Amino acid sequence: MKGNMSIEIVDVIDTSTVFAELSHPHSGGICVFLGAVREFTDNEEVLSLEFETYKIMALKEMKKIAVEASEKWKLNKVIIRHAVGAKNVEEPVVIVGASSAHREACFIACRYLIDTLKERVPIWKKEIFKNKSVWVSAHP
Amino acid sequence: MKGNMSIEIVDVIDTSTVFAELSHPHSGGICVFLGAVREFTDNEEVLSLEFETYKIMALKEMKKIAVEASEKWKLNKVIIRHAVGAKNVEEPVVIVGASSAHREACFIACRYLIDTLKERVPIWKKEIFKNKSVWVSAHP
Amino acid sequence: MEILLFGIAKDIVGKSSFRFDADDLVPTSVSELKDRLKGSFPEFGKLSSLAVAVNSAYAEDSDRLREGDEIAIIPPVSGG
Amino acid sequence: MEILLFGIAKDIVGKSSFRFDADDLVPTSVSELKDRLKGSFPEFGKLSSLAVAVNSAYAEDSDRLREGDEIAIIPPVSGG
Repeated sequence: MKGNMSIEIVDVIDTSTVFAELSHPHSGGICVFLGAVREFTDNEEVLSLEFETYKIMALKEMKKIAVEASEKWKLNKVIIRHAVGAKNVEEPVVIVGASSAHREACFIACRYLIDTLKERVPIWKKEIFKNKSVWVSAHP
Repeated sequence: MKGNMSIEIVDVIDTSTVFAELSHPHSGGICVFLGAVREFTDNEEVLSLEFETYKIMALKEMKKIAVEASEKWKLNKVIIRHAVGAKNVEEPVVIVGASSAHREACFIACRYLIDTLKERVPIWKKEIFKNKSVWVSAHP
Repeated sequence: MEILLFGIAKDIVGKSSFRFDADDLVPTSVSELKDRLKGSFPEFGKLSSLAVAVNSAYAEDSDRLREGDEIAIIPPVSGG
Repeated sequence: MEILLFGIAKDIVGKSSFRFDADDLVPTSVSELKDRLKGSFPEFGKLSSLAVAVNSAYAEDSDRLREGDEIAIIPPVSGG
Protein backbone atom coordinates (compact mmCIF):
# COMPACT_ATOMS: atom_id res chain seq x y z
CA MET A 1 0.00 0.00 0.00
CA LYS A 2 2.72 2.50 0.87
CA GLY A 3 3.80 2.89 -2.74
CA ASN A 4 0.20 3.79 -3.50
CA MET A 5 0.03 6.78 -1.16
CA SER A 6 0.70 10.33 -2.19
CA ILE A 7 1.19 12.65 0.80
CA GLU A 8 2.21 16.22 0.06
CA ILE A 9 2.26 19.81 1.22
CA VAL A 10 2.27 22.09 -1.81
CA ASP A 11 1.94 25.75 -2.72
CA VAL A 12 -0.85 25.17 -5.25
CA ILE A 13 -3.20 22.19 -5.60
CA ASP A 14 -3.68 20.96 -9.16
CA THR A 15 -7.11 19.29 -9.26
CA SER A 16 -6.86 18.17 -12.86
CA THR A 17 -4.75 15.04 -12.22
CA VAL A 18 -6.26 13.64 -9.04
CA PHE A 19 -8.59 11.06 -10.61
CA ALA A 20 -5.81 9.75 -12.81
CA GLU A 21 -3.60 9.49 -9.72
CA LEU A 22 -6.25 7.51 -7.82
CA SER A 23 -7.11 5.24 -10.74
CA HIS A 24 -6.30 1.55 -10.27
CA PRO A 25 -7.37 -1.55 -12.23
CA HIS A 26 -8.93 -3.04 -9.08
CA SER A 27 -10.80 0.15 -8.14
CA GLY A 28 -14.43 0.50 -9.18
CA GLY A 29 -14.86 3.58 -6.98
CA ILE A 30 -12.90 6.76 -6.34
CA CYS A 31 -14.07 9.32 -3.79
CA VAL A 32 -12.41 12.73 -3.51
CA PHE A 33 -13.06 15.63 -1.14
CA LEU A 34 -11.78 19.10 -1.91
CA GLY A 35 -11.80 21.90 0.65
CA ALA A 36 -11.83 25.43 -0.75
CA VAL A 37 -11.92 28.99 0.58
CA ARG A 38 -15.45 30.19 1.29
CA GLU A 39 -16.43 33.82 0.88
CA PHE A 40 -18.20 34.16 4.23
CA THR A 41 -17.63 32.97 7.79
CA ASP A 42 -20.49 33.76 10.18
CA ASN A 43 -21.75 36.29 7.63
CA GLU A 44 -18.48 38.17 7.58
CA GLU A 45 -16.68 38.53 4.26
CA VAL A 46 -13.38 36.68 4.10
CA LEU A 47 -10.78 38.35 1.86
CA SER A 48 -8.32 35.45 1.96
CA LEU A 49 -6.89 32.70 4.10
CA GLU A 50 -3.30 32.11 5.10
CA PHE A 51 -2.04 28.65 5.92
CA GLU A 52 1.13 27.80 7.73
CA THR A 53 2.43 24.41 8.80
CA TYR A 54 5.01 22.58 10.84
CA LYS A 55 5.90 20.71 7.71
CA ILE A 56 7.95 17.75 8.93
CA MET A 57 5.35 16.87 11.55
CA ALA A 58 2.39 17.58 9.24
CA LEU A 59 3.73 15.15 6.65
CA LYS A 60 4.26 12.50 9.35
CA GLU A 61 0.72 12.93 10.68
CA MET A 62 -0.77 12.87 7.18
CA LYS A 63 1.09 9.65 6.48
CA LYS A 64 -0.14 8.11 9.74
CA ILE A 65 -3.71 9.00 8.76
CA ALA A 66 -3.31 7.41 5.33
CA VAL A 67 -1.89 4.24 6.92
CA GLU A 68 -4.72 4.13 9.47
CA ALA A 69 -7.31 4.44 6.70
CA SER A 70 -5.60 1.66 4.73
CA GLU A 71 -5.72 -0.58 7.79
CA LYS A 72 -9.39 0.14 8.43
CA TRP A 73 -10.60 -0.28 4.82
CA LYS A 74 -9.28 -2.07 1.73
CA LEU A 75 -7.95 0.83 -0.36
CA ASN A 76 -5.91 0.67 -3.54
CA LYS A 77 -4.74 4.30 -3.56
CA VAL A 78 -4.79 7.24 -1.15
CA ILE A 79 -4.01 10.92 -1.65
CA ILE A 80 -3.69 13.60 1.03
CA ARG A 81 -2.49 16.97 -0.22
CA HIS A 82 -2.64 20.30 1.61
CA ALA A 83 -1.76 23.76 0.37
CA VAL A 84 0.09 26.46 2.31
CA GLY A 85 0.46 30.21 1.84
CA ALA A 86 -2.21 32.76 0.94
CA LYS A 87 -5.41 31.47 -0.70
CA ASN A 88 -8.29 33.44 -2.17
CA VAL A 89 -12.00 32.62 -2.36
CA GLU A 90 -12.68 29.39 -4.36
CA GLU A 91 -9.03 28.36 -4.33
CA PRO A 92 -8.41 24.75 -3.23
CA VAL A 93 -6.89 24.31 0.22
CA VAL A 94 -6.89 20.56 0.72
CA ILE A 95 -7.67 17.51 -1.37
CA VAL A 96 -8.05 13.98 -0.02
CA GLY A 97 -9.14 10.88 -1.89
CA ALA A 98 -9.22 7.11 -1.89
CA SER A 99 -9.97 4.39 -4.40
CA SER A 100 -11.34 0.94 -3.64
CA ALA A 101 -13.07 -2.01 -5.29
CA HIS A 102 -16.54 -0.86 -4.16
CA ARG A 103 -17.88 2.58 -3.30
CA GLU A 104 -18.61 2.04 0.40
CA ALA A 105 -14.92 1.85 1.37
CA CYS A 106 -13.74 4.86 -0.61
CA PHE A 107 -16.57 7.10 0.68
CA ILE A 108 -16.02 6.25 4.33
CA ALA A 109 -12.23 6.40 3.98
CA CYS A 110 -12.39 9.80 2.27
CA ARG A 111 -14.51 11.16 5.12
CA TYR A 112 -12.07 9.71 7.65
CA LEU A 113 -9.10 11.31 5.88
CA ILE A 114 -10.51 14.84 5.99
CA ASP A 115 -12.05 14.57 9.48
CA THR A 116 -8.83 13.24 10.98
CA LEU A 117 -6.64 15.70 9.10
CA LYS A 118 -8.65 18.56 10.60
CA GLU A 119 -8.24 17.13 14.10
CA ARG A 120 -4.56 16.31 14.11
CA VAL A 121 -2.39 17.69 11.34
CA PRO A 122 -0.32 20.71 12.46
CA ILE A 123 -1.57 23.26 9.94
CA TRP A 124 -2.94 26.65 10.98
CA LYS A 125 -5.38 28.85 9.12
CA LYS A 126 -5.70 32.58 9.56
CA GLU A 127 -8.82 34.25 8.20
CA ILE A 128 -8.17 37.71 6.80
CA PHE A 129 -11.18 40.02 7.06
CA LYS A 130 -11.35 43.67 6.04
CA ASN A 131 -10.46 45.03 9.48
CA LYS A 132 -8.97 42.08 11.34
CA SER A 133 -7.42 38.64 11.06
CA VAL A 134 -8.17 35.59 13.18
CA TRP A 135 -6.39 32.28 13.79
CA VAL A 136 -9.25 29.82 13.28
CA SER A 137 -10.24 27.64 16.29
CA ALA A 138 -7.54 29.16 18.50
CA HIS A 139 -10.01 30.28 21.16
CA PRO A 140 -13.05 28.47 22.60
CA MET B 1 -30.36 25.87 -7.95
CA LYS B 2 -31.42 24.58 -11.36
CA GLY B 3 -28.90 26.72 -13.21
CA ASN B 4 -26.27 25.14 -11.01
CA MET B 5 -26.92 21.57 -12.11
CA SER B 6 -25.06 19.80 -14.87
CA ILE B 7 -26.80 16.60 -15.99
CA GLU B 8 -25.33 14.81 -18.97
CA ILE B 9 -24.92 11.54 -20.82
CA VAL B 10 -21.64 11.59 -22.72
CA ASP B 11 -19.38 9.31 -24.72
CA VAL B 12 -16.27 10.11 -22.66
CA ILE B 13 -16.02 11.60 -19.16
CA ASP B 14 -13.42 14.34 -18.79
CA THR B 15 -12.37 14.32 -15.13
CA SER B 16 -10.03 17.29 -15.39
CA THR B 17 -12.70 20.00 -15.17
CA VAL B 18 -15.07 18.64 -12.56
CA PHE B 19 -13.72 20.54 -9.54
CA ALA B 20 -13.76 23.82 -11.45
CA GLU B 21 -17.36 23.09 -12.46
CA LEU B 22 -18.38 22.43 -8.85
CA SER B 23 -16.52 25.44 -7.43
CA HIS B 24 -18.67 28.18 -5.89
CA PRO B 25 -17.76 31.14 -3.66
CA HIS B 26 -20.12 29.84 -0.95
CA SER B 27 -18.79 26.28 -1.08
CA GLY B 28 -16.13 25.24 1.43
CA GLY B 29 -16.52 21.57 0.44
CA ILE B 30 -16.74 19.63 -2.80
CA CYS B 31 -17.27 15.86 -2.82
CA VAL B 32 -16.98 13.84 -6.03
CA PHE B 33 -17.47 10.14 -6.69
CA LEU B 34 -16.14 8.52 -9.83
CA GLY B 35 -17.10 5.00 -10.89
CA ALA B 36 -14.63 3.21 -13.16
CA VAL B 37 -14.30 -0.16 -14.83
CA ARG B 38 -12.77 -2.79 -12.57
CA GLU B 39 -10.59 -5.58 -13.93
CA PHE B 40 -12.29 -8.40 -12.03
CA THR B 41 -15.85 -9.34 -11.09
CA ASP B 42 -16.10 -12.37 -8.79
CA ASN B 43 -12.50 -13.24 -9.73
CA GLU B 44 -13.31 -13.34 -13.41
CA GLU B 45 -11.37 -11.05 -15.72
CA VAL B 46 -13.51 -8.33 -17.32
CA LEU B 47 -12.31 -7.31 -20.78
CA SER B 48 -14.62 -4.32 -21.09
CA LEU B 49 -18.06 -2.99 -20.24
CA GLU B 50 -20.74 -1.76 -22.58
CA PHE B 51 -23.32 0.76 -21.47
CA GLU B 52 -26.56 1.56 -23.17
CA THR B 53 -29.30 3.91 -22.06
CA TYR B 54 -32.84 5.07 -22.67
CA LYS B 55 -31.47 8.56 -22.96
CA ILE B 56 -34.53 10.81 -22.67
CA MET B 57 -35.72 8.98 -19.57
CA ALA B 58 -32.23 8.64 -18.07
CA LEU B 59 -31.70 12.41 -18.27
CA LYS B 60 -35.11 13.01 -16.66
CA GLU B 61 -34.36 10.60 -13.81
CA MET B 62 -30.88 12.07 -13.29
CA LYS B 63 -32.42 15.54 -13.07
CA LYS B 64 -35.04 14.34 -10.57
CA ILE B 65 -32.26 12.88 -8.43
CA ALA B 66 -30.30 16.16 -8.53
CA VAL B 67 -33.43 18.10 -7.55
CA GLU B 68 -34.19 15.67 -4.71
CA ALA B 69 -30.64 16.03 -3.37
CA SER B 70 -30.94 19.83 -3.55
CA GLU B 71 -34.17 19.68 -1.58
CA LYS B 72 -32.69 17.41 1.08
CA TRP B 73 -29.41 19.31 1.57
CA LYS B 74 -28.23 22.85 0.91
CA LEU B 75 -26.08 22.44 -2.19
CA ASN B 76 -24.55 25.12 -4.37
CA LYS B 77 -23.72 22.93 -7.38
CA VAL B 78 -24.50 19.40 -8.51
CA ILE B 79 -23.07 17.28 -11.34
CA ILE B 80 -24.34 13.93 -12.59
CA ARG B 81 -22.64 12.63 -15.70
CA HIS B 82 -22.76 9.11 -17.12
CA ALA B 83 -20.87 7.62 -20.03
CA VAL B 84 -22.26 5.23 -22.63
CA GLY B 85 -20.63 2.90 -25.15
CA ALA B 86 -17.70 0.55 -24.64
CA LYS B 87 -15.36 1.20 -21.69
CA ASN B 88 -12.10 -0.49 -20.80
CA VAL B 89 -10.54 -1.18 -17.40
CA GLU B 90 -9.84 2.05 -15.43
CA GLU B 91 -11.97 4.18 -17.76
CA PRO B 92 -14.52 6.41 -15.99
CA VAL B 93 -18.15 5.35 -16.27
CA VAL B 94 -19.97 7.81 -14.05
CA ILE B 95 -19.09 10.93 -12.10
CA VAL B 96 -21.33 12.60 -9.53
CA GLY B 97 -20.51 15.51 -7.27
CA ALA B 98 -21.89 18.24 -5.06
CA SER B 99 -20.56 21.38 -3.42
CA SER B 100 -21.83 22.95 -0.21
CA ALA B 101 -20.82 25.38 2.52
CA HIS B 102 -19.67 22.60 4.86
CA ARG B 103 -18.45 19.08 4.16
CA GLU B 104 -21.25 17.11 5.79
CA ALA B 105 -23.82 18.07 3.13
CA CYS B 106 -21.65 17.43 0.08
CA PHE B 107 -20.52 14.00 1.34
CA ILE B 108 -24.01 12.76 2.10
CA ALA B 109 -25.45 14.28 -1.09
CA CYS B 110 -22.72 12.71 -3.23
CA ARG B 111 -23.48 9.30 -1.75
CA TYR B 112 -27.19 9.84 -2.37
CA LEU B 113 -26.55 10.80 -6.00
CA ILE B 114 -24.65 7.63 -6.85
CA ASP B 115 -26.82 5.26 -4.77
CA THR B 116 -30.03 6.60 -6.30
CA LEU B 117 -28.62 6.70 -9.82
CA LYS B 118 -27.79 3.00 -9.54
CA GLU B 119 -31.32 2.21 -8.35
CA ARG B 120 -33.36 4.19 -10.82
CA VAL B 121 -31.62 5.57 -13.89
CA PRO B 122 -32.33 3.48 -17.02
CA ILE B 123 -28.78 2.59 -17.98
CA TRP B 124 -27.69 -1.00 -18.59
CA LYS B 125 -24.23 -2.45 -18.26
CA LYS B 126 -23.00 -5.55 -20.04
CA GLU B 127 -19.82 -7.18 -18.77
CA ILE B 128 -17.70 -8.66 -21.53
CA PHE B 129 -15.63 -11.64 -20.38
CA LYS B 130 -13.36 -13.79 -22.50
CA ASN B 131 -16.01 -16.40 -23.31
CA LYS B 132 -19.32 -14.74 -22.47
CA SER B 133 -21.11 -11.48 -21.81
CA VAL B 134 -23.61 -10.74 -19.04
CA TRP B 135 -26.19 -8.00 -18.48
CA VAL B 136 -25.37 -6.99 -14.90
CA SER B 137 -28.12 -7.48 -12.28
CA ALA B 138 -30.58 -8.83 -14.83
CA HIS B 139 -31.12 -12.09 -12.95
CA PRO B 140 -31.53 -12.74 -9.22
CA MET C 1 -48.61 0.91 -30.22
CA GLU C 2 -44.81 0.80 -30.26
CA ILE C 3 -42.79 -0.67 -27.40
CA LEU C 4 -39.11 0.23 -26.93
CA LEU C 5 -36.71 -2.40 -25.64
CA PHE C 6 -33.37 -1.97 -23.89
CA GLY C 7 -30.59 -4.10 -22.42
CA ILE C 8 -31.52 -7.71 -21.86
CA ALA C 9 -35.12 -7.01 -23.00
CA LYS C 10 -33.77 -6.26 -26.44
CA ASP C 11 -31.81 -9.54 -26.42
CA ILE C 12 -34.87 -11.54 -25.28
CA VAL C 13 -37.13 -10.19 -28.02
CA GLY C 14 -34.33 -10.00 -30.58
CA LYS C 15 -34.98 -6.39 -31.62
CA SER C 16 -34.97 -2.88 -30.18
CA SER C 17 -38.71 -2.26 -30.53
CA PHE C 18 -41.91 -3.97 -31.59
CA ARG C 19 -45.53 -2.96 -32.32
CA PHE C 20 -48.95 -4.07 -31.27
CA ASP C 21 -51.06 -3.36 -34.34
CA ALA C 22 -54.71 -2.46 -34.27
CA ASP C 23 -55.66 -6.02 -35.22
CA ASP C 24 -53.63 -7.39 -32.27
CA LEU C 25 -55.17 -7.29 -28.84
CA VAL C 26 -53.45 -4.05 -27.78
CA PRO C 27 -52.73 -4.07 -24.01
CA THR C 28 -54.56 -1.32 -22.14
CA SER C 29 -52.58 -1.25 -18.88
CA VAL C 30 -49.01 -1.70 -17.69
CA SER C 31 -49.86 -4.96 -15.93
CA GLU C 32 -51.55 -6.31 -19.05
CA LEU C 33 -48.46 -5.42 -21.10
CA LYS C 34 -46.20 -7.22 -18.60
CA ASP C 35 -48.41 -10.30 -18.65
CA ARG C 36 -48.42 -10.36 -22.45
CA LEU C 37 -44.62 -10.08 -22.53
CA LYS C 38 -44.14 -12.88 -19.98
CA GLY C 39 -46.61 -15.01 -21.93
CA SER C 40 -44.81 -14.56 -25.25
CA PHE C 41 -41.27 -14.57 -23.84
CA PRO C 42 -40.95 -16.60 -20.63
CA GLU C 43 -37.44 -15.18 -20.11
CA PHE C 44 -39.07 -11.95 -18.86
CA GLY C 45 -40.44 -13.91 -15.91
CA LYS C 46 -36.92 -14.85 -14.84
CA LEU C 47 -35.56 -11.28 -14.49
CA SER C 48 -34.83 -9.69 -11.09
CA SER C 49 -37.46 -7.06 -11.86
CA LEU C 50 -39.45 -5.73 -14.78
CA ALA C 51 -40.63 -2.13 -15.05
CA VAL C 52 -42.44 -0.17 -17.72
CA ALA C 53 -41.94 3.49 -18.54
CA VAL C 54 -44.73 5.54 -20.07
CA ASN C 55 -43.66 8.81 -21.65
CA SER C 56 -40.20 8.38 -20.13
CA ALA C 57 -41.29 8.05 -16.49
CA TYR C 58 -41.73 4.90 -14.40
CA ALA C 59 -45.36 3.70 -14.53
CA GLU C 60 -47.44 1.77 -11.99
CA ASP C 61 -48.96 -1.60 -12.87
CA SER C 62 -52.42 -0.03 -12.82
CA ASP C 63 -51.53 2.83 -15.21
CA ARG C 64 -53.43 2.89 -18.51
CA LEU C 65 -51.68 2.75 -21.86
CA ARG C 66 -52.90 4.99 -24.67
CA GLU C 67 -52.08 5.06 -28.39
CA GLY C 68 -49.39 7.68 -28.86
CA ASP C 69 -47.73 7.09 -25.49
CA GLU C 70 -44.00 6.38 -25.62
CA ILE C 71 -43.76 3.01 -23.91
CA ALA C 72 -40.53 1.28 -22.90
CA ILE C 73 -39.65 -1.98 -21.17
CA ILE C 74 -37.16 -1.35 -18.36
CA PRO C 75 -35.29 -4.48 -17.28
CA PRO C 76 -33.17 -4.28 -14.09
CA VAL C 77 -30.99 -1.16 -14.38
CA SER C 78 -27.24 -1.37 -13.77
CA GLY C 79 -25.73 2.05 -14.33
CA GLY C 80 -22.80 3.41 -12.36
CA MET D 1 16.84 23.92 24.33
CA GLU D 2 15.07 25.47 21.37
CA ILE D 3 11.28 25.68 21.14
CA LEU D 4 9.53 26.15 17.77
CA LEU D 5 6.39 28.27 17.60
CA PHE D 6 3.58 28.22 15.03
CA GLY D 7 0.32 29.99 14.30
CA ILE D 8 -1.06 31.97 17.22
CA ALA D 9 1.79 30.74 19.46
CA LYS D 10 4.21 32.66 17.28
CA ASP D 11 2.04 35.78 17.58
CA ILE D 12 1.80 35.43 21.37
CA VAL D 13 5.55 35.15 21.88
CA GLY D 14 6.37 37.50 19.02
CA LYS D 15 8.86 35.23 17.29
CA SER D 16 9.03 31.84 15.58
CA SER D 17 11.30 30.18 18.16
CA PHE D 18 13.00 30.81 21.48
CA ARG D 19 15.65 29.12 23.64
CA PHE D 20 16.00 28.06 27.23
CA ASP D 21 19.69 28.50 27.94
CA ALA D 22 21.70 26.41 30.38
CA ASP D 23 21.55 29.17 32.99
CA ASP D 24 17.72 29.29 32.69
CA LEU D 25 15.71 26.66 34.52
CA VAL D 26 15.31 24.34 31.53
CA PRO D 27 11.93 22.48 31.68
CA THR D 28 12.35 18.71 31.96
CA SER D 29 8.85 17.57 30.98
CA VAL D 30 6.05 18.56 28.61
CA SER D 31 3.82 19.64 31.49
CA GLU D 32 6.59 21.77 32.99
CA LEU D 33 7.12 23.44 29.60
CA LYS D 34 3.39 24.19 29.30
CA ASP D 35 3.28 25.64 32.82
CA ARG D 36 6.31 27.85 32.11
CA LEU D 37 4.70 29.12 28.89
CA LYS D 38 1.40 29.92 30.61
CA GLY D 39 3.29 31.65 33.41
CA SER D 40 5.28 33.87 31.07
CA PHE D 41 2.48 34.41 28.51
CA PRO D 42 -1.00 34.20 30.05
CA GLU D 43 -2.51 34.19 26.53
CA PHE D 44 -1.53 30.51 26.25
CA GLY D 45 -3.98 29.75 29.05
CA LYS D 46 -6.84 31.17 26.98
CA LEU D 47 -6.40 28.87 23.96
CA SER D 48 -8.86 26.07 23.15
CA SER D 49 -6.03 23.58 23.58
CA LEU D 50 -2.27 23.51 23.83
CA ALA D 51 -0.15 20.59 22.68
CA VAL D 52 3.58 19.97 22.49
CA ALA D 53 5.39 17.95 19.86
CA VAL D 54 8.68 16.25 20.60
CA ASN D 55 10.67 15.16 17.56
CA SER D 56 7.67 15.95 15.35
CA ALA D 57 5.15 13.71 17.14
CA TYR D 58 2.51 14.65 19.70
CA ALA D 59 3.87 14.24 23.24
CA GLU D 60 2.07 13.39 26.50
CA ASP D 61 2.23 15.80 29.47
CA SER D 62 4.39 13.30 31.35
CA ASP D 63 6.97 12.89 28.54
CA ARG D 64 10.51 14.02 29.38
CA LEU D 65 12.34 16.69 27.39
CA ARG D 66 15.98 16.17 26.53
CA GLU D 67 18.60 18.52 25.12
CA GLY D 68 18.72 17.91 21.36
CA ASP D 69 15.00 17.07 21.05
CA GLU D 70 13.11 19.08 18.45
CA ILE D 71 10.35 20.66 20.52
CA ALA D 72 7.36 22.57 19.11
CA ILE D 73 4.35 24.30 20.59
CA ILE D 74 1.16 23.18 18.81
CA PRO D 75 -1.76 25.58 19.31
CA PRO D 76 -5.23 24.43 18.12
CA VAL D 77 -4.83 23.14 14.56
CA SER D 78 -7.14 24.37 11.81
CA GLY D 79 -6.09 22.76 8.55
CA GLY D 80 -8.54 21.75 5.84
